[in-house]
Amino acid sequence: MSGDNRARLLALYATMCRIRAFEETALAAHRAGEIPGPLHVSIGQEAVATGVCLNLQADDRITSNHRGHGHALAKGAGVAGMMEELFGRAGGHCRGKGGSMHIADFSVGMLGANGVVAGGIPIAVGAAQGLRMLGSSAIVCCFFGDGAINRGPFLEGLNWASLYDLPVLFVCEDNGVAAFTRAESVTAGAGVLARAEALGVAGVSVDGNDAAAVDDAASRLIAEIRAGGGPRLLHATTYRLMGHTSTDPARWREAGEVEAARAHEPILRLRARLLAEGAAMKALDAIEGDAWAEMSAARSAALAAPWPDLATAWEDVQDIGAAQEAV
Amino acid sequence: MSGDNRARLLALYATMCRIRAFEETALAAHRAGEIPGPLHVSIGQEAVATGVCLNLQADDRITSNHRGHGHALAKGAGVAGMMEELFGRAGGHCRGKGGSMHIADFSVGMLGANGVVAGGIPIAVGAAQGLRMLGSSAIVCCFFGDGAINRGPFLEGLNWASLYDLPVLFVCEDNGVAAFTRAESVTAGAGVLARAEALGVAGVSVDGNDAAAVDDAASRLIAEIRAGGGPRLLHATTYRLMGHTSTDPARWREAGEVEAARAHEPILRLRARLLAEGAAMKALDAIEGDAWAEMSAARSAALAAPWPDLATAWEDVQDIGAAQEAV
Amino acid sequence: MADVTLIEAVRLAALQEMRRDPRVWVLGEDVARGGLFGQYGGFVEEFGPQRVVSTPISESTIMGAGLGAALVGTRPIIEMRIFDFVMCAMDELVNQIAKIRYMFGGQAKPAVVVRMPHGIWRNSAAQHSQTLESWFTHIPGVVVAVPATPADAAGLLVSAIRSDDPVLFFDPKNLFPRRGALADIIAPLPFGQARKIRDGKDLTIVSWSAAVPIVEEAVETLAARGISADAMDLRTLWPWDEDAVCASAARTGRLLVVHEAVTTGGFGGEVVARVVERLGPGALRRVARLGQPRVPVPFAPPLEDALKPDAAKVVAAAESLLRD
Amino acid sequence: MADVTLIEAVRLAALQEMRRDPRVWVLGEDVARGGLFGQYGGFVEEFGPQRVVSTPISESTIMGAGLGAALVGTRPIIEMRIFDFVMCAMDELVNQIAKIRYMFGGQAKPAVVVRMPHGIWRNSAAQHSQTLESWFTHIPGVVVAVPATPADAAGLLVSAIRSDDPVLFFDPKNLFPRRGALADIIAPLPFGQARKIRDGKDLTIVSWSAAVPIVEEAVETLAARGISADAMDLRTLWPWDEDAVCASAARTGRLLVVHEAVTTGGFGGEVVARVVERLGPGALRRVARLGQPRVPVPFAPPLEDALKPDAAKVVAAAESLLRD
Ligand SMILES: Cc1ncc(C[n+]2csc(CCOP(=O)(O)OP(=O)(O)O)c2C)c(N)n1
Ligand SMILES: Cc1ncc(C[n+]2csc(CCOP(=O)(O)OP(=O)(O)O)c2C)c(N)n1
Ligand SMILES: [Mg+2]
Ligand SMILES: [Mg+2]
Repeated sequence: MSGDNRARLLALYATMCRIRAFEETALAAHRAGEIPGPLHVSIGQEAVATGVCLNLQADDRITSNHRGHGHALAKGAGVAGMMEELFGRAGGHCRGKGGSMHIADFSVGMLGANGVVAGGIPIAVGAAQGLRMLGSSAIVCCFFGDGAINRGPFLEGLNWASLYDLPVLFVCEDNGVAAFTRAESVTAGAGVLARAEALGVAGVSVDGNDAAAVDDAASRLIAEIRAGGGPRLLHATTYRLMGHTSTDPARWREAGEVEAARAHEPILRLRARLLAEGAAMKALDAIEGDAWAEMSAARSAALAAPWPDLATAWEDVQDIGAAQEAV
Repeated sequence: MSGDNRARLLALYATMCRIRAFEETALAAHRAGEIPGPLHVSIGQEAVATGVCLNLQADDRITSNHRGHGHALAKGAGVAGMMEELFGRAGGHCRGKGGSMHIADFSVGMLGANGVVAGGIPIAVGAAQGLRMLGSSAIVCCFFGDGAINRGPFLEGLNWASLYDLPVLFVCEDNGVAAFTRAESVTAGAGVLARAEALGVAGVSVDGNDAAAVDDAASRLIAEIRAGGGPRLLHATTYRLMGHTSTDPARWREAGEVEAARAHEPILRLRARLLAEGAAMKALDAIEGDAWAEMSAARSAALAAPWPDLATAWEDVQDIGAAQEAV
Repeated sequence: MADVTLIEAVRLAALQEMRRDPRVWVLGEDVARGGLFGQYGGFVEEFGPQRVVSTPISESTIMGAGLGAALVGTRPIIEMRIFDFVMCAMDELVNQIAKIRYMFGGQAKPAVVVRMPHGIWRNSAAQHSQTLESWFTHIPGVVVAVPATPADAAGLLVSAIRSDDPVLFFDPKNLFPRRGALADIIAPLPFGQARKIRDGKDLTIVSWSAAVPIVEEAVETLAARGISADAMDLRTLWPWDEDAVCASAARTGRLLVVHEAVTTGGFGGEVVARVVERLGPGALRRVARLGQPRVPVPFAPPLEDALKPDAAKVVAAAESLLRD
Repeated sequence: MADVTLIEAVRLAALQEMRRDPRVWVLGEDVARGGLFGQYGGFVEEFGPQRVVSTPISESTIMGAGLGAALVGTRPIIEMRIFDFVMCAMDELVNQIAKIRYMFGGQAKPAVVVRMPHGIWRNSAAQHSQTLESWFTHIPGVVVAVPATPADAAGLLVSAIRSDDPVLFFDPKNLFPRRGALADIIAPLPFGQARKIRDGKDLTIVSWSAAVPIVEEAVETLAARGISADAMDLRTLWPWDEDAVCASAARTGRLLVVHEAVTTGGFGGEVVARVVERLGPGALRRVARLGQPRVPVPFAPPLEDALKPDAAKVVAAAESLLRD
């Protein structure tokens, strides 16, 4: 293993650990009543966001869905602002107005999670079109789940990106389930790649629990996109270890299903590979420990952080005709 | 040529002549100020509706789009009620409330034209689902244009039909243009068949200006559907000889384009074939003459027919909470 | 007679109707798993997957397919999961379902029920908290139900399922745990009849859906302060009980409309305008509306609380109405 | 100064702004062919297909892509062709565009203009005739413009394009041939300022969009009968000129709101409610609204005419308001 490659694997490992630690910490905080509202965690799916975003540059943009913590972190969103946002605090990236489902950090090109399935797809293609118009060479990466490919915007957005040759990487995070319903019971045909292909968007499938494989695939597709090849799609198969939301026990799963899946989860897998390839266990433990420490500190900080000033509730609506706070 | 086949071709010829005569008559009436509102004619595309509907039974249903006269006539809608509807008269199928764009005749299973592109697709799949639930063996045929395949309902509806194995024949009438924009400039990928295939819906392409070919293809697909094979798609290429609406000169077309297309129009083609295969010119002329006489009589009748009573404007809204006419 | 939660009451109502009429069925995401709120719990086991159809995430087609199925004679319950997602199905609802009977001159009656759990609920933020019921009062062709109690929700749902009109049924998300009595056989409750919350003479308070418990609480406080409010729950917004509201307002001369929706463009404006048109301004002393300001629903609990109507705001508004 | 039609005025306004600011562009069906009404005639020749983008029939994505392009700093004009098709793009408009600035705590201002030619036009029937402008006054985050004259339409469109807020711009289909004076350099017209149609003292008439010419005609008839109406055109519904309306209503004591939209749930209710809230019922003698009944727009000319507000109905309503 070359040193370069080792460093890249370690970078993947570190980001995945940070996503996992962030979400486990958030889950604990949610259970403790510190975080209000719905919380969708991507535990088990970290390799996708991580492998893809490692190939993005600072001015590239991403759009995300309801399960967006990993995408945001991998794109470089500030942890303090993210944790405070989940807690609804003044220092959140969205000033406490969005919460988990609307996490966004425009300063790093994270154009927002979305509470509407497939909602990010048209936004992504438009962002790419706008960037080109402005003479930028940045690209846009659009994350969505397997559930989103049954909504109209999937067809419209891919047709659009293909038509205008837009620099968009579509990433379908296929965890085989949409909310409480198995993907195969609601998705006809040969799958997302075939759909994309039929719309003029070439793509590849990848084991989405293998961070290095995702990294490789994304890097190839993104190179094609940057070379002016138009949009591409990455189909990453993965597994959602938790329920749909933090409060969903997902009892409909078959006995043993989740346990079996744990054996393939991306962090353990990359860790095993790194160890097999000679990485020091201590170094890996340190990475993991740092991640947990970082997130735990972020939790404490968020818990101690001030609530938004009530007057801010009236701000950020619009410039013209903004509602006035009753005095 | 067998007698059976000859009879079938003559039936196709007769229906096409009736559609052509209906629409030419309506166009003339529109130009004369007798028909209000927008009018979308399918002149040049008659073979598609005709060839498909010849294979439908009385209790089969169809849904249509904004260009629905041909579909309605081919499914057996009453001419007097259609013409009166275009004229906005009391005796119209929709009591004068719908007009050309909302022509419907439920008594023959014509569930309505639609002013919204792709609007008929979800209705068709739902109708098929409902029919199955009621134990009916009827099928549903859903007509739409090439423009409709870029709207979300195309993906959603085909996925749905495929998923639930619904008895639906999707018919894409591909005249190569949507309003004033060429299909190829707004449609990416390999086309409607590839899109359908990717959604689990098998289909075939056919020369949509060859009524006999459409008839053949539709008959095969419909047999598969009736045998429980689930949905199918028929892709019929054709040409719109007129502008988008009755008032659109379609000046953007290339010089000679329309003239060239006239040589391939379906009625002349079938007529030439019938003559070549020994049909009597007089018989064909009689069919054509009858069609024109029928439509001309319908025009006169519609023009003389009473307007709807003003009180009917308040009817057919809803049972509960219907608005009351001010007295 | 049982004491049940609102969500159980609507489950029982739909269950009763599906047992009564084999043409009734339900389609929507996860409904074969009982639905997001358990409102279809046990349905698939009893009626099978043909009548309890868990669908893809395809709101346009959920709505449009429901319409198509109604056009051939079935009676679908179209489940939208959360109100806000109906935005993905507005063409099918507003351009198709609401207009098809009229456009086709009465050839078809689209007998669908569209269920849309709505309202501000557990800090779900701007995309999962909307209350736009007033929009649909503006759309000819549909009936609009906004119940607030288990018995009303169940009775109106029974009426909705039996009605040939498309009924937009707003399940009140925030009131799902609310308990109340429910008859063993759920009778259909007619649309357009308000329910009296409290008799009074000093002012009229009109509300619906999630605003009802707020008003219930406020009228107790007001009573304790010697103010007697005549308060009612409209239960349906189209048709709505103009007669009851006008009669009360004519007696009290003071009208307060309370709803969770944004005040501007909300149905409170319609209520006020109608009452003033019918009675004449001279019959009234003061009128006011209380709703959400024209601001999206924020996520942070203190912000959400600050903007949302509550009992204290109702009391304050009522007291201010009485100060001439 | 030129004398131009309304549709030419808005063409010139968009042209001026596209010349001024290279970040402005337009997307929608057939816009590179000049648009359905010629409102983009000559644009593609001048600005090229990158800035004048003829799109597929994909309303969701036309709207959503416009938003995405705004989020990275361009200023799209999103053309919906006919208002009714916005029903295919409501998620993108209401759940995304209107809320994104707020949900993201001000990180982005979606500077889009959404153009939606609306209204009853040439017997186009129920799916091509809707006037639902009141809906959007109920949605925080957006500005709502409903001009009725060439100069107002042009001036408001310039403001809309320059504004960082999402502006919903209702091109009045039926008034496109209406002529009027237009300055050579079109100045931005501020939102929220009503335009006086006629000064008067007997009653206040408020209108907008397609109702304006009706009111113009009616006030002449009324004047001939000795009734002096104080009539105004709101021009924008959010923000709207409460002060002007209240001042006039306070003077005349009689308020009539006229709009083409269905009366129930229309913005007339908001106007009436707000005026009565602000002035108190005691300041008024009579109020009324005149709009379309709660019936879809029918196709047949006599039916359409029977339901649609017209000058005779305005005159009748005004006269009845004066009969105490
Ligand atoms: C348009 C729309 N319909 C329904 C929902 C409710 N919903 C939220 S997430 C979800 C499942 C999404 O599945 P998928 O896209 O596969 O993402 P995953 O949750 O598996 O990561 C559903 C149905 C929604 N948010 N938006
Ligand atoms: C959702 C929607 N968008 C736009 C329109 C306006 N429109 C009416 S017909 C048409 C072109 C449709 O093209 P196609 O589906 O190919 O049918 P054709 O007219 O060619 O028969 C358009 C854009 C519409 N009716 N509905
Ligand atoms: Mg999934
Ligand atoms: Mg076409």
